[in-house]
Amino acid sequence: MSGHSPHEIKASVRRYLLVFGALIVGTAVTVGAYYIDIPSVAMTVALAMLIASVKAFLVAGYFMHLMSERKMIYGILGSTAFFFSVLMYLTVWAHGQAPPGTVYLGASIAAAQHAPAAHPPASH
Amino acid sequence: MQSTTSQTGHTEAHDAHHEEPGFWRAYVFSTDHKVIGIQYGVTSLIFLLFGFFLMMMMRWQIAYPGHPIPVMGPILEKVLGDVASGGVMSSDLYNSFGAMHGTIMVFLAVVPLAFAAFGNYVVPLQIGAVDMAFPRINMVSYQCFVVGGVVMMVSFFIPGGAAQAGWTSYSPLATSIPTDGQTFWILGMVFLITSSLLGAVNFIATIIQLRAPGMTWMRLPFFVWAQFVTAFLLLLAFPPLEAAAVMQLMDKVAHTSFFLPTGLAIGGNLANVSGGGSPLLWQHLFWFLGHPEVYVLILPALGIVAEVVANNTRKPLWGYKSLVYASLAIGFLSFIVWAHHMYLTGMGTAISTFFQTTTMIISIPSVVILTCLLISLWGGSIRINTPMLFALGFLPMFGIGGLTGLPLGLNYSDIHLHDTYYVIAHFHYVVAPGTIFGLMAGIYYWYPKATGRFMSEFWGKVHFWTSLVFMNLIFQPMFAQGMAGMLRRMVDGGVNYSLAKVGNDAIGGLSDTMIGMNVGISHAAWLLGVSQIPFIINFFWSITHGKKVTSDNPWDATTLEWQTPTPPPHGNFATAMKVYHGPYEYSAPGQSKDFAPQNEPMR
Amino acid sequence: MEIPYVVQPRPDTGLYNAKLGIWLFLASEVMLFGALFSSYILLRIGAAPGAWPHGLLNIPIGTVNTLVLITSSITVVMAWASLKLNQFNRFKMFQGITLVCAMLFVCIKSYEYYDKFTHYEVIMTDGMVADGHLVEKSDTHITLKHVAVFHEGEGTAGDHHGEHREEMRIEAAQIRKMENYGPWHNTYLAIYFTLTALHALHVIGGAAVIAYLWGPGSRMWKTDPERFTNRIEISGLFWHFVDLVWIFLFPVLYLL
Amino acid sequence: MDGFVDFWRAVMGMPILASEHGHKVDYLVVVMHWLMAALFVGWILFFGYVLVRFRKSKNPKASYQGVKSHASSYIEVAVAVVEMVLLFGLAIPLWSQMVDKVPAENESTVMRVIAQQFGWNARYPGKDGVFGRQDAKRISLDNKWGDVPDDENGKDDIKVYNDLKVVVNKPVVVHLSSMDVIHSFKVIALRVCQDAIPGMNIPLWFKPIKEGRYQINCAQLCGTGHYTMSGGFLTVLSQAEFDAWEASQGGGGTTATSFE
Ligand code: HEA
Ligand code: HEA
Ligand code: CUA
Ligand SMILES: [Cu+2]
Repeated sequence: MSGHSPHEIKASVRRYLLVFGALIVGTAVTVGAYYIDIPSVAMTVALAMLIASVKAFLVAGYFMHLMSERKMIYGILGSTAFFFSVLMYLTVWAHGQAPPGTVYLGASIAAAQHAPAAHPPASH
Repeated sequence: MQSTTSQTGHTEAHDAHHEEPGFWRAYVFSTDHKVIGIQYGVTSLIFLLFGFFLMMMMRWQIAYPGHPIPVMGPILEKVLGDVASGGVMSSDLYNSFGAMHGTIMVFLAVVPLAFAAFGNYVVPLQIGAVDMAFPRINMVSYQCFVVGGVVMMVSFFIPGGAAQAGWTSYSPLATSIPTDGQTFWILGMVFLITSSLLGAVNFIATIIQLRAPGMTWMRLPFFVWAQFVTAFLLLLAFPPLEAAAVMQLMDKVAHTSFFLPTGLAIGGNLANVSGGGSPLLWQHLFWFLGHPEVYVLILPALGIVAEVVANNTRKPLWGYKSLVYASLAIGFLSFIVWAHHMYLTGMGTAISTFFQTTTMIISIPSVVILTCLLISLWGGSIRINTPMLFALGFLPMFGIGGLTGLPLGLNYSDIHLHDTYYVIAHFHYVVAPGTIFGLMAGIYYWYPKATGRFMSEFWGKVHFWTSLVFMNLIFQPMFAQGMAGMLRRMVDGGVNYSLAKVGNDAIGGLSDTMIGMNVGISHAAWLLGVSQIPFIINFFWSITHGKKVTSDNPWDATTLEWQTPTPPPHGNFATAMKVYHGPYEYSAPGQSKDFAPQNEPMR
Repeated sequence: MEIPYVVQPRPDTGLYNAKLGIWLFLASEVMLFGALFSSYILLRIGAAPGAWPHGLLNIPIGTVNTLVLITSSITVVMAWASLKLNQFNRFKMFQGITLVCAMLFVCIKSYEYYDKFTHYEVIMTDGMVADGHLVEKSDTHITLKHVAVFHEGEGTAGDHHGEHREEMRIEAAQIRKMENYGPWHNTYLAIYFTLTALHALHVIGGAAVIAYLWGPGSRMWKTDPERFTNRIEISGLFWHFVDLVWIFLFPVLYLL
Repeated sequence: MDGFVDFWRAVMGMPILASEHGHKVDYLVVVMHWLMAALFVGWILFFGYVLVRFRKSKNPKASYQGVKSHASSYIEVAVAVVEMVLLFGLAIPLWSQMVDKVPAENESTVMRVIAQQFGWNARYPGKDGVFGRQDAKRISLDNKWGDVPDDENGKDDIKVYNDLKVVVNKPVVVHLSSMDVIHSFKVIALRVCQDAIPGMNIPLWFKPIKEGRYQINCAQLCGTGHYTMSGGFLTVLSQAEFDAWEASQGGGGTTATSFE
């Protein structure tokens, strides 16, 4: 963030307004997509997350000036992002990686009453 | 609280010019990093002693289950009531002392002492800075720590007593115990976490921004590196525990079910909660902090030991760069090994392979660090003084603690060792004769800088040798007990096993020898307590009566903290510092002295 | 004696102290919200099929609140730019709008909370569920409005099943269990309240700082304009982060 | 290998062993300690030697260079290699064998264990070999298992408290869960340890090879009475004794048909 001459600032103000417009549009698209009822849940999630990420990128990149920030800050934020994904990914992975035969009772409370797979009975 | 932090910090530099601050500004609400360091140091030493006190009482119960505690028993009964009726430690009291021993030792004693006290006092001096980057935030950090400590202490006296679910506070146990102790624990933790976070931001900013001219990264004393990595661990690992604490608080006070599964039946009846939560989620979030935390406990101690070893061998550290890179590697890896505390919670092959592999890999940089420190001794002219004794004692003790982490790190052997006294012995070897020895080395080493006087060498040596002996007498037998299958957190010291053997002729009871060791261990623990008396007296007596230093640099050291007036004034240095070379130029060829301070060009 | 780089950036890092400090702090905030976010995902994956409620929140209100926060974000950065251009009065105006937006956001959020706390699920002795907003409560009966009525175990609130009634009176004797949509009601609401409350605390904290710098704190503009501008930048960074969190919270809690 | 393990088990004071896989657990523990001992002894000898040889009175002038050789790097690499061998050669395959290859239930003694504060509930499927239906929502003081009333399969189920029986030399499959807080099912002599977590039902298995009465311990802090959970026992019986016991429990038949 070195040169902040009045001229440069004026240029960035124009950019800020563009970003602002884009954020509004992004919000509109997210909400719109919800109302048009995309058939696939995965698609809905992917779209919503994609738009949120673009919006986040715009805010961080322009309003927070990350686009022209120092390497040091990139390093700090990069490692933070990495450790955050580690936390999220590994916990979720561990949840799905319990020993074969493990049953999460909450998730199968309805199913467990009928599904033999939950508590395999000894067969004859 | 949040964003003000970063902006309010820099005003003092202007205000505090010249005029002498009054008592309150100078000692209580000081923003001087050295005063804050000493505040942290004294407070955390008191907590250290208190944590040990709890354990000395617990050791009585372990050795003589059901017998009233001598001296302390009646006092406990008076102060705490029913939980100590007849002066006997009840199961609930044992559990809460155990949980609080762990919590206090880790979060109120060792972290504040190793990271905040030494870091505050020494780091700005070592990098040639006038203060921390944000002095007022520094003060707030200490105040948060005190508040957290007070909340924890108060919890002993509320009805039902302090938290009883172990320092790990696993849900649903933590939420289901019908006392408010756990709520206090959570609130206390939130303050302690905030304190550490503020400290971490401050340290990192200070180390990056305020290094004196010429103090490049590879010229930083190793202690600064250790603190730098530690600060990052605190910065990034603590917030998830804070999040977990918030959720546990919600479970406790707003009756949510973050960590409570569907169909939970406390006391036989279905609990009145919505369910749908996950008990393992708490464990993941806890250990995501918990494992980096153990490196927070050890890295500053390693840093101190490195300083003391370099100084007293009168030669450069061997493999300075390896030490730095190994610390960075440890810092990085410590975020991805946490589930080795959870092998037996039900883990499939893939996930446990991942965590075992990272656990084995993280032991390599520790081996590198220990090897570098060991080899640094070779070719030295080894001066034996009290700081050096503690530093030398640290090395094999950390070795034992670290090596015994390996069989725990492999899940198949952990099946036998998990939650036995083997684990207790493993980590106490790293934190007690390990970290605490490292911290003692630091106290004896920097004491002359802070006070202008030495602590007594003779009593220091007495302190060291007795501590060394008793520490080993305490923790070595625990390996044997653990191997034999004695489980931790047993209020009866494991007597149940032998009862089983006697009364019910069941196989698997502990032998009398194993149970008998409890008595020996406890006596050793009390004698360890006695061994601290010379230290405590020495510590206070020497402030006014110790041998005066004859120069600002009594140990003939190279690093910048010794190039200041003694004790360093507000603003630290008489002249602005400029750094010309690396931190450990001892016995460099062609010099007139056997040490070359960093601020003096070498010939 | 002076602490260096309080105002001017350090040449080799290109940063002034507070800027580095706030980014470090934000990094820890990322981990804080990140952990809660991970918990959300884990709890959701672990939820029984069909048990995760949808449509409990009012999307138009959420959208408006999103727009409010986005607006405050642009005014914050415009306020900073105004200072850079030496236009103190414009700074006052923009930051004033920011504060109004912050207040508006908190008010709307409180309304949403209020709405949830008055929203009741009443399970009746005959196995029917009445789900609606409490109008009146006495010892003998309660009255709900905008009520959906369905069989226990058939559907959840918000999925628009069942029979709809404008208003409904239920006798106390008929009620087996009655619970409002507070955090205790289910895991979704638990995480919803926890995340949004923590976020709201950040909004309030950030607004307090901005208000201080807008009011009494702005005197520094006269004595040390550069430092004052830095402070505005720092508080702005925090404010944008709060906005950023909301950018994720909104779709995750309202739409998915 | 057995002799080797037996010898070191005695030396290291490890407890009696009564399960098949336990040999491998002990083997890994023993081998690990060999590695640790080798490292530590080498380390401490070097340490002692250095302290004596380079003490100030003996060596008044320190050497700026110190050690020049790179032997230590080789040792470090060797340590890493040994660790990796133990990891990939023993720990991982053994673990995978344990969790992935649960024996067929018709050839095993099958039971559900639900831990509670402070004891162990176990349930056998009985003569028909099928467990009765359970519904967590029905759990109450007098229906610990959440049994669904009038369920045919459940009629012959055998339920015991703190007194578990299994058959020697026959795999035992336990479906482990907990009612209230986290406990940990540990039978030291069988080298079995698995947390019992409410909301989860985790399978574990082992094969007892020695008859006898073993103590079950709870290895996870679970409240005031944590230590009293050592009041649970697991008795390993011969098939005949087991059948007789099963028959005596009312629900069971006279033969072992339920499991075969
Ligand atoms: C400072 C604290 C600290 C440190 C440094 C460590 C270091 C390590 N720890 Fe430890 N640990 C704890 C504190 C610590 N631990 C605590 C507090 C617990 C219990 C928590 C609770 O449950 O309450 C615990 C528990 C614990 C467990 C869980 C056990 C269980 O509950 O069943 C495991 C499992 O993997 C483990 C592993 C390790 C490993 C592999 C290391 C490695 O990093 C060690 C690496 C070190 C070495 C390998 C030794 C150094 C090398 C030599 C001696 C040199 C050899 C010589 C040459 C090569 C020349 N630890
Ligand atoms: C940093 C961490 C730390 C430290 C240093 C210690 C130190 C000690 N610990 Fe502790 N311990 C834990 C962390 C620690 N412990 C944890 C996390 C647990 C698990 C808790 C749980 O189950 O949840 C535990 C559990 C634990 C147990 C197991 C209890 C059980 O499972 O039932 C035992 C048993 O003996 C024990 C003993 C000791 C002893 C004898 C010391 C001694 O080494 C103490 C040494 C202390 C000193 C030597 C004090 C020195 C103080 C001074 C000199 C003061 C000077 C003051 C001034 C100058 C003002 N500890
Ligand atoms: Cu059950 Cu400990
Ligand atoms: Cu660990």
